[in-house]
Amino acid sequence: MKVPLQLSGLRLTYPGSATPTLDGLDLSVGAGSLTALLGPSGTGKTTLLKLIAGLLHPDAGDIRLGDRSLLPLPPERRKVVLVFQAALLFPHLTVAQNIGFGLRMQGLPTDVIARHTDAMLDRLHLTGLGARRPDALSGGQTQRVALARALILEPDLLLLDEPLSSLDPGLREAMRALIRSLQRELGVTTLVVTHDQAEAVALADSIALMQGGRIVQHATPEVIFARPATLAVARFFGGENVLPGQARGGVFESAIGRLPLPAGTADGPGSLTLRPEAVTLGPGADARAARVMECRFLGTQTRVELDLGGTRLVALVAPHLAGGLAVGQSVGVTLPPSALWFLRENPEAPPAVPE
Amino acid sequence: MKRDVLSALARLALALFLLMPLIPLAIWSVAHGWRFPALLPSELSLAAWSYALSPVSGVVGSLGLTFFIAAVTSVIATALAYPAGRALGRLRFPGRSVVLVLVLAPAVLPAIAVALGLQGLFLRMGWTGTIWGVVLAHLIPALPYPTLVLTAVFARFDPHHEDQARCLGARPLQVLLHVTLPAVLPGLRTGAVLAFLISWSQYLLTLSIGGGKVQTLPLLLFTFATSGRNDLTGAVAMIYVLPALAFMALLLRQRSKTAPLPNRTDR
Amino acid sequence: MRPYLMLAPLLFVLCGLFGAALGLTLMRSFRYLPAVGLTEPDLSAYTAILTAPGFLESVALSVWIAVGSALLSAALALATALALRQAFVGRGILTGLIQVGLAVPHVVGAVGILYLFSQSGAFARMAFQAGLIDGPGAFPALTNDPYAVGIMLLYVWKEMPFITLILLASLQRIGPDHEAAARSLGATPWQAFAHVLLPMLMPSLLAATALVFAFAFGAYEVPLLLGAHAPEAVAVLAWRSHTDVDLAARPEAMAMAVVIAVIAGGMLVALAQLLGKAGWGGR
Amino acid sequence: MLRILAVVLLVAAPAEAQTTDDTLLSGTWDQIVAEAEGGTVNWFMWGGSDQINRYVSDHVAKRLLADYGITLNRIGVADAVEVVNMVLAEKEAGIDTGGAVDLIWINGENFRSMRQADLAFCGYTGVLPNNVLVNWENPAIANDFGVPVDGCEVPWNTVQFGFAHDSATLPEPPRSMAELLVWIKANPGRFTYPAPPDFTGSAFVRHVFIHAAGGPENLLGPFDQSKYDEVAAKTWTILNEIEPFLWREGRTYPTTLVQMNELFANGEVAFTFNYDPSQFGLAVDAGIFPPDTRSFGLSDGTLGNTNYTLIPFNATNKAAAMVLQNLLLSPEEQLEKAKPEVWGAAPAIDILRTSAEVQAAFAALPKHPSVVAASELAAFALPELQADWLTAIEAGWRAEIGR
Repeated sequence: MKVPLQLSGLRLTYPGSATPTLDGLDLSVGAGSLTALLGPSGTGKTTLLKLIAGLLHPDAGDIRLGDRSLLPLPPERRKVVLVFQAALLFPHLTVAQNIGFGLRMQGLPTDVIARHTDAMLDRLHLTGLGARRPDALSGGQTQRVALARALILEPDLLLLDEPLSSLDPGLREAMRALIRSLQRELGVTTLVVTHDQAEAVALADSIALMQGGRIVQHATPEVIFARPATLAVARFFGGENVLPGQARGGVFESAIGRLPLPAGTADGPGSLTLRPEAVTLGPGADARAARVMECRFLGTQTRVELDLGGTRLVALVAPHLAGGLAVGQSVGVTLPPSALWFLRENPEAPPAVPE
Repeated sequence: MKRDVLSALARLALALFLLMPLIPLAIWSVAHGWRFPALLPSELSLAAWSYALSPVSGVVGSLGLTFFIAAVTSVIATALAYPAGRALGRLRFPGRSVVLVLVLAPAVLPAIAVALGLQGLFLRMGWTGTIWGVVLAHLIPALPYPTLVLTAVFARFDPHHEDQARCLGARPLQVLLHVTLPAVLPGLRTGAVLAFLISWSQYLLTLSIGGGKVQTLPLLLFTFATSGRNDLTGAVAMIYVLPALAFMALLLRQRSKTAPLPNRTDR
Repeated sequence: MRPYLMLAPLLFVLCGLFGAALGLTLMRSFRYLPAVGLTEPDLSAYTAILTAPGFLESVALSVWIAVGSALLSAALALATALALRQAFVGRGILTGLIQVGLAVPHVVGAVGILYLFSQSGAFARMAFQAGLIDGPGAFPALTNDPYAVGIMLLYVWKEMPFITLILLASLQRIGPDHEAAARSLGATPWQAFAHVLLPMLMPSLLAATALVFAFAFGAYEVPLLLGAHAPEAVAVLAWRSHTDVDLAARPEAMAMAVVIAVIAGGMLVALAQLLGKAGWGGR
Repeated sequence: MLRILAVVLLVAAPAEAQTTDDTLLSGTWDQIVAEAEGGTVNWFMWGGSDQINRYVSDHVAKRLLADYGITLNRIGVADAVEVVNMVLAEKEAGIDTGGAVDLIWINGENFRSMRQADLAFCGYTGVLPNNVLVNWENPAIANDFGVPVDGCEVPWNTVQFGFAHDSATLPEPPRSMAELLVWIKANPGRFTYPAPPDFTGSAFVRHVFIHAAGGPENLLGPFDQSKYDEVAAKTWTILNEIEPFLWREGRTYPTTLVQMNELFANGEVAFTFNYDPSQFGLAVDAGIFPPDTRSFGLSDGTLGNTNYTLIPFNATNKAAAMVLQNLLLSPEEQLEKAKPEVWGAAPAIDILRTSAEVQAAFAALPKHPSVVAASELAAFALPELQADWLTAIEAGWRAEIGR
């Protein structure tokens, strides 16, 4: 059953702490969607999961799953499963017993549990490992058992706390795909905590960015990349190009000159952001002249630092396009208007905006 | 080569040293007339065993009583130690180190320091000469061991396992039974065994609180040991030691399956 | 509040029994017990025992027993634990035998020591058969002797395995890597032991040794079985005074118990500091 | 803290129950037996001898249950002083009824202690029917180490100090104190005695003391300091003279009689001694002493005493304890425990007051070859000194000899 999750006005201050960990947090997660909860470490992401799972109780606010509030329910009756970062398999139980744990707690007959467990083992490519002890598993297997142990309960809401952080890069890819496909297949509303934006982008339908105890933006990855709600969001997602300036009559006036803004942008001071990968190099109709300051090969991309009339600009381009560039060389730069995003917000250390 | 032989000999010597005092006791228990300078008894006899096992001697009843007292002491001590060990191992709170010292104190302060005052206290309560009085007295030296073992065990235990179980639909009692207890079981068992052994070999507190009416094996053994009946002493000592050894052997087999060695607070 | 609630049952029993017993001992040692009309505390029991002939000798004997037993046990245990670390045939059996000592009560062990080491015991008989001595009297007095050799033999036998087990657990936790690192930095095996392994073992070694000291210092039944007629171990003296039919000796017995508790308590404080340094019981 | 404790202790004092002592002192024997029925007697006694334990737990207990419906609970202790202390501690704690101890096997200093602290139930002995068999005219019965019995305890056995030697290695032992002292110097390392306050060691020192005094005559009254000082000086001289010739050159002494028995059994010393020579026979039968062990009494006098059973003032079941005491005093039981294979203990009743059959049975008792005949010892009988002398001699020994 696909159920939406609605968090409203959640507040929590840990005893003895001066600042609230959650400060009026709102979030709604669509039924059957996979949302990544993203944010720097220490912002209370895990705390939020524990609140939803019922392991902590908020000072204020409400948590609704479907049409019911979860607050009065103890953890075991919420139909919410939290999978911890450290897989936390019970060391005294076998893999199969670990997976069947929740069903056993419900008092289901052994044969039913066994059937479900076997199905889960197959589904998570763990066939034949049922009799093993947790300490005899590899890292990837451990994570899959933890996931199986949660999914067997067919929860209304699945909470994953950094499920991939303990895995090697190669395994991460496979695990990410597995989570993605299982989630689609089962349609379980899922909230995944991560601090890795690439992972969030690759995994989630939508990303909720958490900062200062609140959700600062909740949108699809595309929107967050192209149209960040704040400068901080932009920076968090690798937005290096921030130009201070002034919007006036649909045009942004800055140190590098006038740039067209999307229609409907109101006048006033602010900043313009531009994804580095949106910058194109080479001659073109709207190209401006810039000088190459530095050029670094990063593997799949080349990072080019440019000086555009005294303003620093970063571009990420395909290596073959940057092949001939040398430091000090002059190059044409095009800033596509569709990639420009205006924020009514000044960067913290603004160079004086020329009027 | 030579070093190997030497260290093998050293190990053999160690094994002999560890078993040494039990050997003459075993021989004495079947000896009749074993005087200097005979290396072995001139005559073997089961008289000491038949007396020790007869109802007259009270040894068998005493064995049961000693076991009962030790078992009850162990269960109570472990039950008290469980929440305390959890608090001490998991939580930081003002006064924690004071509590730790207090918990350790009965293990360090000799029984004699407790026995004198305790006798006066229990006399006034009417608890002397009763089995329960003796159990209460045994609790004092027994408590530190399970408490300290469980403190160490809980310090290593990740309580997220419990959260995880709650998330998987386990009720608090189910979490205790299916997750927490199994996880701390080796420590629980070690602590319980240590408490058992402390009570099992307690002499002075049993003498002062039991007032002779609660005749545990150490008291009985002491009476024979101070009466010059080496054969009876040997037989009673064997009856005393064998169950404990069997128990330890059992524990050892269990333990080799789980944790290879006890925690460092073991005694 | 929660930790205190969890500790409450234990503390209730500890304070209610142990604390009350110690408190009562303390009160009586000061001759203060309103229940029987003694309302003027004084120090006479303490002056009486400190001036009584033999008391200080008894304390000295008990300290000698405790120090000797603790140090000997610790040294032997260290050697044993290091030896048991290597793999060899029968290691399991030997480790099992070490635990045997834990299960054998002191009284039993003491009688066993008596049968082995007395002048007519097993070793004396062997010496006689080998022609080394011409009678029991020629065998050195090792039990019921003024130097308490027999008592220390028993404690070494009983407590060495205890310290060994603690050290083995420590060794297991420490693992071989630190020593290996030391060796790769140019330390000889001995240097790696003395400068790396031993310092890392020290907290548990000291803690265990302190426990053995405190126990050997205050034990009663072993010196009663294995001790000489004079001087007596201080615990024996205290219990004898306590069971003296002369009621006047009671406060003196209590005062002796307090002296024992204070000396053993000194070990407890030292131990607590050591445990604190080792971060014992911490997360 | 101290105040709270004090209050707790006051509150916790047990409640009083009414006493039935008057019935026991004035009632008829039948009333007492009726009251005793169904009761339990907790008899605290030294428990180190399997023969005595067996006699009491097997034989006496069965008769007591069969004849009177009373359960006997024998409680073995390592030393009777523990029991005295228990009763004392109970009295101190205000437990005047319902005490743990119903009967104690006791004599000597422990009896004096119980009398001094008023811990004994007294004045009832005349009620026991078998009391008529006891010759209270005999000062050795009427006085327990010089302390008048005063109806506070009932005699059980009489004993007399005997020496044991191995006739295989020492066919002709010295038979008087004077000869013994000479023998000790001629045979270095072959003699010792347990350090007082060991009961037996203390008795040996008293033999030397009486020897030094030239006989017991001047010592029989109450304690006399000047007399003591004079004799004690001589005694310590004698003991210091023999000390270098003792076992381990007298640097140490056995702490208990058991240790000395061990020395004797293993041939380290030539003698052991015991206040109850029947123990020699039991030790030979148990394989502890060499089979050729023989015993004798010192011809210049050997101390004798009587041991008793006593009911503490706060005993729970006085009536049942009295029935048991009466049973122990019966001719049948006195005869039973006199059998060498049972125990070999000499009777505390006057045999002449028993029936002809009992007298004949006593006369026909087989004699253990290792146990000196009571009649032989009786010829050298010395009365025990009063307990105050004992205390002084023990303290003097510890100060002068056993430092």
